[in-house]
Amino acid sequence: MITLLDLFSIAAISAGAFFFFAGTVGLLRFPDALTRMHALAKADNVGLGLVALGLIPRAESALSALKLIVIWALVLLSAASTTQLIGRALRRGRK
Amino acid sequence: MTAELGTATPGGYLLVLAILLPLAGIILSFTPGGRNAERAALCSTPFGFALACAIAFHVGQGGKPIVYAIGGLPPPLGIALRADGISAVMLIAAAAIVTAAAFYARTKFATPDGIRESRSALTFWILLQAIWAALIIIFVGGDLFNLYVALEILTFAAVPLVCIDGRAETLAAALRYLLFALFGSISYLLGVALFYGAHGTLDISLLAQRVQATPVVWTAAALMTAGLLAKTALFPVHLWLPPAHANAPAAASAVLSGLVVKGSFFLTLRLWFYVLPALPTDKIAAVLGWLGSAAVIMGSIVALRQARLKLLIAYSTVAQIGYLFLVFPLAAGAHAWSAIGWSAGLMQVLAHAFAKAAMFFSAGLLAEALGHDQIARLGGAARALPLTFLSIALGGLSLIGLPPSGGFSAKWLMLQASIASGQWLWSLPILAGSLLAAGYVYRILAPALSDGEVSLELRPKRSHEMIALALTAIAIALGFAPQTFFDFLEIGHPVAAGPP
Amino acid sequence: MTPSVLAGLVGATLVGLGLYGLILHPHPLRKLLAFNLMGSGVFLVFGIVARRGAAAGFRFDPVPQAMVITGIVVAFAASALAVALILRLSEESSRVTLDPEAWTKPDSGDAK
Amino acid sequence: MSLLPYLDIGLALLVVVVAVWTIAARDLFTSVVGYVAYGLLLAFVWIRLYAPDVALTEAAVGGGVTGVLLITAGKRLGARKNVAPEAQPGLAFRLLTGVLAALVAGALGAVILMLPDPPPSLAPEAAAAADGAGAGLGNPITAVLMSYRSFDTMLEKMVLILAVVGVWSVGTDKAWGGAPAPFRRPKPYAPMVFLAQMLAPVGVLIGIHIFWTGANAPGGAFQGGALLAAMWMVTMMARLAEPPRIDTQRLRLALVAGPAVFLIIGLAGKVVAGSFFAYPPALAKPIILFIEAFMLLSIAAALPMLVAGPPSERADQ
Repeated sequence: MITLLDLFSIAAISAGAFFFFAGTVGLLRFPDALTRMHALAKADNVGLGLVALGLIPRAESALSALKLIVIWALVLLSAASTTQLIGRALRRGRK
Repeated sequence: MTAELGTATPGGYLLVLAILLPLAGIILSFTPGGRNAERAALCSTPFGFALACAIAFHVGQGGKPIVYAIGGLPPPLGIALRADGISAVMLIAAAAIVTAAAFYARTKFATPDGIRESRSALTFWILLQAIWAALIIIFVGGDLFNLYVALEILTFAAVPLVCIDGRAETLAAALRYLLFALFGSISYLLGVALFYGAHGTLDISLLAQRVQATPVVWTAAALMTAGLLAKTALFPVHLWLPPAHANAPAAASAVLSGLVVKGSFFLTLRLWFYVLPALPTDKIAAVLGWLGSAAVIMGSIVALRQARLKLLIAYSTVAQIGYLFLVFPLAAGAHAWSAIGWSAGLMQVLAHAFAKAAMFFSAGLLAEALGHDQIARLGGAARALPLTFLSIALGGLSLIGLPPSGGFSAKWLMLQASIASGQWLWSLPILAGSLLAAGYVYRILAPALSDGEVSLELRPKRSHEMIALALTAIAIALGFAPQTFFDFLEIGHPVAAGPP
Repeated sequence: MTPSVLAGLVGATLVGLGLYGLILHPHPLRKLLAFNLMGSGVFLVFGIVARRGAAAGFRFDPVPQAMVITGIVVAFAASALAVALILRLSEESSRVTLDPEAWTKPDSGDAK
Repeated sequence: MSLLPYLDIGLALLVVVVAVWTIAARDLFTSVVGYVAYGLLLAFVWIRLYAPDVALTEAAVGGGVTGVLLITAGKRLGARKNVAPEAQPGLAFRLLTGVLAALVAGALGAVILMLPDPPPSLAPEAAAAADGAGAGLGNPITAVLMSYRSFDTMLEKMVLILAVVGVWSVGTDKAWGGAPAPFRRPKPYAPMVFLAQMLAPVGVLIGIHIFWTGANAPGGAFQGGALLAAMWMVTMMARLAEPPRIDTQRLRLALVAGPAVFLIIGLAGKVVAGSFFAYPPALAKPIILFIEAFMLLSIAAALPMLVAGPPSERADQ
């Protein structure tokens, strides 16, 4: 018995998985480190966000739903910071 | 599951106290820091010696091992501590040598005036207590994983002592030692995992009842033995030992050579004689015996070729460790001669511990007095430093195995066991090792006794010479050990207690 | 093939790989990495022992798992000590090597 | 029919491939990076073995903190460039080692398949004891660590102190008492500062949460302490905090707090509960949480000090 919420979950998680896939293709196909990082960070942020969104209706309690959101926020934060740091390391390396 | 019968025997609580005393010493050394480290070590070692004697008293009085289940929880879920005859004797030996090392090191590792705390002093005193604590756990531990943690404490305490003076040479020696020791620990731990997977317990006495000769048990035993051999520096995995022991400060060398390698050897004994007495171990015992024989010959020959006194003594440790492993073929099974082999092995452990500690102490005094430890330049040194050389000569006597000494008793008993058991082949390395040892001891004494002028940079303290001499006196006195002493060593020994 | 058997085989492979690297790599930091690899293989063996011991309503035997936690912390402490030694050795000397021959100076008998 | 077995096989292959890469990589730094990735993958394996406590520890200590340690070391060694490429061992030696390693791995694999069935287990004993001495701890691993095998746990905390002493002792005499070198030499960098400011409060909260729930759910002092340690390290990397001088009493107290409290309560157990390291059943849970709180502090202090290395003469400049 598939409810509307299930459909929503399937759609959101599938969309998230697509973004991950696109990000991975980008990682493999883009020519240099900066563009690869761009593909990875952007796609992963959106992809993980969609997966988390899809899982929220399936969470057991409000607290676990909140945890999902916190996880996404933490990944956003770390992805943003690490891409900055790696980018700077790259720029210094080129000079 | 409250306290069942048998969770603690009279005097069992002493085992916990004996372990907690040096641990408390470490904590008190570290937290206020500074000179407290030295004070804590010097105060706790005599107390520890008294505790070890009390434990021996209880073991001897009851005539059976004393046991303490920590937290009142008996194995398999809890951890038990057990002290039998050999534990009690080793506890006393360890306490005596650590106490001697502590008082010997007072001048070299005193915190200099005017500063609150110095690197080498704080490190030395904390690590000395840590070595001692680890050894106590190794001697009384009854649980294989608990013993793993103790082995790691021993590693973490021994390695930084090697490079305490910070020269590149000693750092490299310490790093090699660390890598060998880590390999040893992880290999041991893998064996522990397999033992647990096969029998659901790590308690030594429970395992002894449950083990059977299955491939899992053989693999576990092989892995643990390989790890322990790397830590004991048995030939051919001995290469880390000479640079590490020869470059450490004398007080540390004495403890490393006299005691630390005996810790992992003790666990090898525990493994084969206490966990696996039910297994047919003839072939393994023969392999260990061959490796030991090779160590005796190789170690002695390389010792003969050393130019530096401390390196010579360190290679002699490699050789003397070889003798220890002859105990496996000579004490196997439940024959009349097994008990002789067993006594011989333990006597060798004790005699070497005291003699070698004294020799390293003396070599340290010598190096400080002369400013070098080149054997070729020792001419006339014996006349200038008679007491120091008396210790070296008497220690050497025990290493060679000349009567009367502990070393003589050990080697004599080994010969007896090898002939009584019909394994006369083992008497060859024993005799060859003695001849070679006579050679390298002569190499030290001959130039020192010859004529020559030496200039002393520093006259060694009389108290330091007396500490070394006292330890050699014990090594000699072991040669007069009465039969009751050997009976005491048999307390709790499974082969003696049960059927073959 | 159950996950625990699979993990056990992975553990055995890791022990072999680690042993190979530990013996063969000349650089001490590479040796340390190999040691850690070997260590994690050993911990996996504990892990499958724990998983197989599922009983009495537990999905695992807690005792080996607790041992792994202790083991991981100890292995980390060992790595830290080794790294400190390697870095100091590289400061003190122009060569980071464990080759005993490199340190044998036959005529330096001076006690320091 | 489920996908899970295939995922398991894929994960296993991935772990082995990354491990081979770590060993086979030509370059030191590549190998270090491979090892860090390997540590994170291993956490998934632990989840599949129903070992969330171990997975948390592996991710935090095995992958995380060890990763920082090794990457820092690899970078410093790489910068010094004095790691002369040594003569590679000869082919015969390589082959021999390979055969030896393969033999060990093969024997071990075979023996693992031979482990007895039904497997022995202490789970029933632990379940039975959980009503008594385990005393109300919902997480059996915490019960093992803090009650049945508390002696091991206390000794392991002593190992951490000794490791700190060992790491410090590798420094120079002149530097003794000073602070370890800062985590990053250059000036603070804005994104790092931003990360530390955002992450540290959340991380500390999560760390304390993991410690607190550890009595009943996966987690505990180890995992919580490792997280707190990581947050302190992030703060130090952003230069929002500097490594403390090693002779400060506050640091020393924090380092010994865990084992010291453990030791005192263990001694008191003889008087209060009749046996060393026993707890009175009614009070077991609060006492265990009390000890764990101090252990949390000690771990959070010890791990960053181990990564920071010995005191440095340049730290004060």
